[in-house]
Amino acid sequence: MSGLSAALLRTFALACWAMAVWLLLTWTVTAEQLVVGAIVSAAVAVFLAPLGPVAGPWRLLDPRVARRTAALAFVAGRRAVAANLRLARRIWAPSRPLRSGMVIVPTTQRSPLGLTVVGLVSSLIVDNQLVDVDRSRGRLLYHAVDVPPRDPDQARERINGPLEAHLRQERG
Amino acid sequence: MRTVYGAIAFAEIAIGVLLVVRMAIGPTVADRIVALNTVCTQAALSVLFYAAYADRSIYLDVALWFASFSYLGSVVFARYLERELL
Amino acid sequence: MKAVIVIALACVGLGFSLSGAVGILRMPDLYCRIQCSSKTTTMGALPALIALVVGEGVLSSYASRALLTAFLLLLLNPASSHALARAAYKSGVPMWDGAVRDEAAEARHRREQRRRERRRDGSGQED
Amino acid sequence: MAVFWMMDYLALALILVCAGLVVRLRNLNGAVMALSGVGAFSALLFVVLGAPDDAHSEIVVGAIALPVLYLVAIGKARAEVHDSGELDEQPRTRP
Repeated sequence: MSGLSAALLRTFALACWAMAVWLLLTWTVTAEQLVVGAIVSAAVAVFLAPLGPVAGPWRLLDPRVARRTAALAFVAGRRAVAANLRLARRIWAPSRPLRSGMVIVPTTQRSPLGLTVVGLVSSLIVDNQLVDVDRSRGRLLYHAVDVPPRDPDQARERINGPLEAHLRQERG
Repeated sequence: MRTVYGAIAFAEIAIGVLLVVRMAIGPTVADRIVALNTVCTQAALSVLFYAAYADRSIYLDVALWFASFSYLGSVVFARYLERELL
Repeated sequence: MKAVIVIALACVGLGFSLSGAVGILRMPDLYCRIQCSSKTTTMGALPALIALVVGEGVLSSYASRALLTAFLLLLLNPASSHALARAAYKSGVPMWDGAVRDEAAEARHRREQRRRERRRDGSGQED
Repeated sequence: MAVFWMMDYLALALILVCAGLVVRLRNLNGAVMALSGVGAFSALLFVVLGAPDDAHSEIVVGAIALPVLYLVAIGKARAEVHDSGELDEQPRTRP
């Protein structure tokens, strides 16, 4: 019984996301559009529900989760702007030393969601680009434009530490 | 205001000239894929602004297709580079 | 007033897009070029999209498509550049001569050395 | 109207440059990437000329599907070439 209700909840969460995408795509609020959108998103949700667990949109209503997501977005945005300015200066002035290289950085995340968020967000911050992942040992291989010092803790502090500080609390 | 949109659209796609140069001289295939991916991003932005210039909101869908299919294309080409496509 | 904000934001976006393209032209090796390609996405596309939203109003269909495009670019472009960098690294595209260090190659080298030593020790014990 | 003509000619010039690259590049995979560039720029040209539906199909077919088919064909053509050397040698049979 609980399996059935969990599957229904998962389908409903997917239907909510699909409905949001439908609204953004059509951007017309008439009764026909809403009914067709509901039918289409329900069908999409039924077909996609067996693929895996889904976090519903109501997770963002939880103030703890919302605060941590906002903090993560804020930290990532600030670091992205700073790193962008650094990289732009490095592009326009080629005399600046370009110390690029591959760095192995430890991570505390093990779940697929945590690894994905860390990889995507730290690749958005343009000083470093995720190249490879070792999931079992929790190592990330980065290509960094400005290579951090050889100590793994300092490298982690420079590349993905500030992001994981918010993620770890979210995982509880 | 519409002229501003048109100028922005033209400037976004004029950046593509530099990327075509990289596509011509890129030593490896991966360089060309990078240039192609960036061309698709610039084309998506240019189409968005061109839609605002021409005042036709039907053009906006093409930008979404550019954004999503540049991802698909570069992933498929990357799989080819890894020799896992065949 | 709105036109000024639109022009300012679009100039920021265009400037970063231009510097990303120049970086793709000038950077010495493939991995740095991939970094510049991500850069045009984050700082080049987002201000331009915000400019479109400001110019056309938050509740227009332009704003919804701009939101979807920003979502797609932010979500998919790091993934595609990761796939590209991984494919290039696995198929052996070299870094440039001035690259400082390659810890993955060092780890691979250490592993090879350990295996060779173990094999030598094993053969020595057999004798 | 000026913006229309400028974007028209710029997209046309970029298509021509990419098409020239397809012909001139020695590297086969690089030529396929330039072909994909032709598809992307011609989709942009279709949008400028006012045919977004053609632009959709051009993105899917011209920028992704056709280059991938070319890549598969190039990979298969390269995989099966072997030189048997002597003329009277027994030809190698495929597995």
